[in-house]
Amino acid sequence: MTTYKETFGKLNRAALIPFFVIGDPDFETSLSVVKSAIDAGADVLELGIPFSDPIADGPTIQKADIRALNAGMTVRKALDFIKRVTDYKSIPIGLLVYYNLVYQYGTEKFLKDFKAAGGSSVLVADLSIDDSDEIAGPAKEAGLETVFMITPVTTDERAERIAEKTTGFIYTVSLLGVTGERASLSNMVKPLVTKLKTLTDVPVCVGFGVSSPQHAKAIAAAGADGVIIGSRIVKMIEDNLNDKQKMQSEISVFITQVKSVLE
Amino acid sequence: MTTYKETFGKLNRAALIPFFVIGDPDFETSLSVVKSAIDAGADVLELGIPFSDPIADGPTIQKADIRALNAGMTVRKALDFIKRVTDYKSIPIGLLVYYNLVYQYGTEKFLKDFKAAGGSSVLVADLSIDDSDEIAGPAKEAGLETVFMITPVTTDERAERIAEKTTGFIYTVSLLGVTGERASLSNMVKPLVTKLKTLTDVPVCVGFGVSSPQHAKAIAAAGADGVIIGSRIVKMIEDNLNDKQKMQSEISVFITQVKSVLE
Amino acid sequence: MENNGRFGDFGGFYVPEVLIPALEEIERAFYRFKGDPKFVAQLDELYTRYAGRPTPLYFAKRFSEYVGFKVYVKREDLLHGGAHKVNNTLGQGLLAKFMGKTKLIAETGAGQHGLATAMIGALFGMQTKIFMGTVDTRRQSVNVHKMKLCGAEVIPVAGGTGTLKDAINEALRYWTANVIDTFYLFGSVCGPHPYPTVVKHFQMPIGTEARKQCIEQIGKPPDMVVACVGGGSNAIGIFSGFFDDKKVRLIGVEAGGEGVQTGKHCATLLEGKIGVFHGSRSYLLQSDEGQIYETHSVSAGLDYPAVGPEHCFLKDTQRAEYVTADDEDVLDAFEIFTKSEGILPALESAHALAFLISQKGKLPKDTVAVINLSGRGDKDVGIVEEHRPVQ
Amino acid sequence: MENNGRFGDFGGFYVPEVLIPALEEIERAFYRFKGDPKFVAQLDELYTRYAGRPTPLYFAKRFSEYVGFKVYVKREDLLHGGAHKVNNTLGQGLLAKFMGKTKLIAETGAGQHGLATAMIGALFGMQTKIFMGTVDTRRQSVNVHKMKLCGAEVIPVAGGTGTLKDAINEALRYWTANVIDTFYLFGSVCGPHPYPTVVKHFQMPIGTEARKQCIEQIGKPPDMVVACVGGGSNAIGIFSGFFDDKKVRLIGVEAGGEGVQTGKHCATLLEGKIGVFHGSRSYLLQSDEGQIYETHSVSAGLDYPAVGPEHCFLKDTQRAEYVTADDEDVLDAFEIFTKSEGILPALESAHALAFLISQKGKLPKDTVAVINLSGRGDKDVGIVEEHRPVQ
Ligand SMILES: Cc1ncc(COP(=O)(O)O)c(C=O)c1O
Ligand SMILES: Cc1ncc(COP(=O)(O)O)c(C=O)c1O
Repeated sequence: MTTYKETFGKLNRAALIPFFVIGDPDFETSLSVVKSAIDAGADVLELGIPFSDPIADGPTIQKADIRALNAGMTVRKALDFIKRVTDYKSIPIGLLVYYNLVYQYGTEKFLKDFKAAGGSSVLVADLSIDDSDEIAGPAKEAGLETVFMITPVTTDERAERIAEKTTGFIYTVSLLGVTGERASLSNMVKPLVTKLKTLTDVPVCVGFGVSSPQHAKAIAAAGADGVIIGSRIVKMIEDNLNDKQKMQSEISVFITQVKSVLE
Repeated sequence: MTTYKETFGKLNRAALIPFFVIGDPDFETSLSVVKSAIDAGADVLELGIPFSDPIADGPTIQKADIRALNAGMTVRKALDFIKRVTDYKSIPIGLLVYYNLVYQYGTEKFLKDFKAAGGSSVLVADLSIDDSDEIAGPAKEAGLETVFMITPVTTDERAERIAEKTTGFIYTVSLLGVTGERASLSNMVKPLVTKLKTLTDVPVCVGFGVSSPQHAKAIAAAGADGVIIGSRIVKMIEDNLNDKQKMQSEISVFITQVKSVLE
Repeated sequence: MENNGRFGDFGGFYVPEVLIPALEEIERAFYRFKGDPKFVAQLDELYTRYAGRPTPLYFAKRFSEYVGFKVYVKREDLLHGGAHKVNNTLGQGLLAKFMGKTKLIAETGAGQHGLATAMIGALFGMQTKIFMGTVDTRRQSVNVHKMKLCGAEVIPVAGGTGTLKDAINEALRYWTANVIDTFYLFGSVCGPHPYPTVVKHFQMPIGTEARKQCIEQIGKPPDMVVACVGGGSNAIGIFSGFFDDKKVRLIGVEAGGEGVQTGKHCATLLEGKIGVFHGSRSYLLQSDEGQIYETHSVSAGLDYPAVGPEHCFLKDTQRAEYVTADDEDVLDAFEIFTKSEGILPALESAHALAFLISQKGKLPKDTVAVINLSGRGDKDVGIVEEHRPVQ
Repeated sequence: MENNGRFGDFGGFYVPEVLIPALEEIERAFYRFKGDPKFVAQLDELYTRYAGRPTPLYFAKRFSEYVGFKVYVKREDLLHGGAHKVNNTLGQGLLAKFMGKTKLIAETGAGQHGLATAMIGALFGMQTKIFMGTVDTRRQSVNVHKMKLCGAEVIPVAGGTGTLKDAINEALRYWTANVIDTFYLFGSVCGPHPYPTVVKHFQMPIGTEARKQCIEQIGKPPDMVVACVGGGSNAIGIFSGFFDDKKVRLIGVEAGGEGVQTGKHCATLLEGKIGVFHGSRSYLLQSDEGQIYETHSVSAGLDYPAVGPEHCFLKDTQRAEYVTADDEDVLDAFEIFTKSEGILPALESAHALAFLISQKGKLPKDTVAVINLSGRGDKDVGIVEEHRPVQ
């Protein structure tokens, strides 16, 4: 298993971080898609456990959650999935999860099992820095890194506190809103990244609305350490539910394209 | 033209008084029905001018009002109708009318024209003794008799006042309710008639719910001077709208039957 | 009768003899109990705790800005049942109870008075029958259902035009046959004496409260008081509080329907001729000969060819002014008021609002108008939707 | 945040980071304005003149006879809009105005909170968007129409189960993208801090008034206070007036739906497990793994899988008791109460009545129960008709 420090440290460019909902549209298809994304050049993976009420996500990821749940995805199976991915290739895996799933599983146990499956970091979508105690201690205990979000409306004072609590990377939300593709990139990226760089040493990654190689390039140019691409890729799953071959190849091609602009 | 005094005076029995809605179901049919009722032995006629909202009448007469109105009956034509009847035979004609029709025509003028058409008395369905001034003076002026109602709930004090104002006959309502056929006769008839006989010299006639020769006989036996039969006869019109021959003959036969029990 | 029930030459009690004792009994009871401390205390408690009196006088800021002068709204829409009707049904219902009656009947058009009667029938545990035209039972089926839920029997009246006047005809017929144990709870300031007086009495708290609230909130009576007029009970209720304030203009708004020139309206005071109907002398919509017309209004509660005799008197003596508002203007007023204040007015009450809108820009901006919001518009949403579909 | 928004271990503000500044801003404004004389005076005037506060406390004589003990009814059904919801929407709406916000959003299930928001959106002249599940927009089309008449935009939410929780999800998403000028007017004492505290504050007049009225009318506090619990706002509102009267039993009634054993219910406190949802730690109806369940109740307003954190705390500390009433018993209660009192209760409130009926003959006859009639049942007539057709 590789740590973020190693991964980001080795790269002389922004890391490419695709996001997938675990088990979308079903366990096996999801697994092959993720594997081919790795093969196509993903540096880090961001994986989400599907939840019935994903309030931080836009319609594309919401639908992916429902697909995965309908196909029988569970928290236990999701951990198994992660294990299968890390068995395939040692790659850092950041987890995106809604708190209730963690809480019901038992926070300590969940984090231990996630770590055992090969996970690297955890980001709880509906847990702000104010409640970070509920996750930060147990995560450290389990040997996991923590990821928190910073947004254009986060005050400087809060940004400092967030930076302090973050051991993995900072997930920078470049716009107001939920996940989803956007035609143009927020002009907040540059000032945000610049500010964060003064506050913290951990990698600063940018996500939400990244929809094209051009976006990725601009983010990298703004100084970000990583580019997270979610809805754009999940949409390729949605659009090709009847042709898994095409689904996989479209995603691979896209990742390859993005990778090429980052290199 | 015959007056009530003459008519009732001559009879050594209760008078038979059929009721018709003028113009039901149309002017000409109505006229022939009334004529044949006279031929069959009616002693007095009670005729009603159709009104849009006959609150003192039950469903049978209400429908007759509507039939007549739909066939174009008007107040003016109704007066004409009365003229045609009295031209045919000199018979006392009591009018039943709702006040608004009289009022719009102009009370004095209406009563004068009605008198001129050969009418004998007027009963305004929705004018109680308390408002008798609106009709009694002009009626007297026009040379018409007045008819008022007395019911089982009329107090003795009111009954006296009513008797006082009545010059034609007292219309005794033998039951609580509106016009309409009834299976059995109210047991109020006898006591009511007996009481009225002590109060007044004018003829006491009984109406509302008289539906068979047996009813008529019982009313006569109770001492009444006249029997008014409305809905039962109007129903024969309703039931034979498609066969005017039958309508006329049924009514004639019924009147003959009633007459025979009264003689 | 103790009283001839006249307002000038209007009013009276033009009914078949058989109903006279029943009316006399009600008149007698009314004069006996209306000042009786026990009756007054019980009614007061019902007004307060059951119906929700006093109702507020609300300054409609955004609507005032819209019309350009000050509009205060008497909130009868907040009453139990959603309209001023309950003032009257509580009063008459309690009277019936004090008289020892065990059964109630009432007529209804849109179902508002029927529902208000059914409600108090349940409250007092009295057997209740509501007469309602078959056209109305069909178009107001929700109110029929509510009345039944209250335990009332709804009697569909098919005769005539199947609307309010036929319901009254039939209720009168039924009453005629059942005068002894049955109390006829009449719905407006119409009909034979003593109803115009009785109903007025029970609607007077609207005006008494409104005047007091004006003094408290504005420091003086308003310049005008506006109310819709169907039978005229909500209007008499609020007008009566200001009769003595000679400078206060009293304005009654009748239903202009599709426009008085079309003949499809209920502008009884403005377009009617004097006549006698349903027991009372008043202006009436009728043919030359005196046959009563069918009327038309987008608001079922104003759809009646007669009008309270006191309004006729107020009109002829010029103490009150009467105007009309047409259906389309009323629908506009409904929409404008709802959007400005978040209060859905009954379409009846929207007639009064439509008059205010017609005065937009014509009155000095410190003019104070009080409008009686006689009911809430929940019942009318379907009708409004029919006429003005929203996307 | 100034406050951690906890009730014991319940509550908190479990939201994505992006919403924190907005919640902080509301919390700050709330603590700043809630005691501000200008704010208090304006709110008080709106409560009185717009909404119709104070609402009466009504002794339900015939219903009391039926159950065999004394039942007093807090008449929130008489409020503008027909439910206690307006207490909260006026409060938060005014807060939004004081904060300088120009846009409102809200979620709604049955449409009651949506309508109450749309109404005050019109009143304050604020642009208003209401999020509503597509299943609900279909079954509550009249409320949709009313909201539109008030000028609100109704945004149908197709995702998920198309019901209330999805409407909240979507409102939160929209808010995330529009935090700067938009105020999210939350509908019950759930959701992230400060909502449970803010909504409670604006619903507290129910309890304050009720206690005062008990003292005036009965001379003492009641033996028990009963309210239905969906999110829990009407219950907290009335309970809060009696927290210090340790002997007063506080009884919350949850929706038993088709029976808790069937799984089709919303008995969150009784059948749920603790979890974190919609920003708050509370009892939840959820799978073992923590996926949120669809819920069921005949009354749309109780149809929510979470519950206010303060109720969780009151339950665990045994200050309040929680019970359920099943759909069939609720429909019975609706019918019985309507027939005894002529007051149509909201099906939500009928849950509280059903509890009282379940106590028929079990309590000493001098027991005094106060029940919060949180809303009127006009909105539910169609649903009742579906289940219990009347001839
Ligand atoms: C809300 C409302 N306002 C007014 C009226 C008209 O009656 P009135 O003129 O007697 O007030 C009605 C009658 O149903 C009504 O429901
Ligand atoms: C009348 C009524 N009562 C109760 C509720 C439930 O909400 P709460 O538990 O927050 O009072 C609702 C919700 O729509 C309602 O409309």
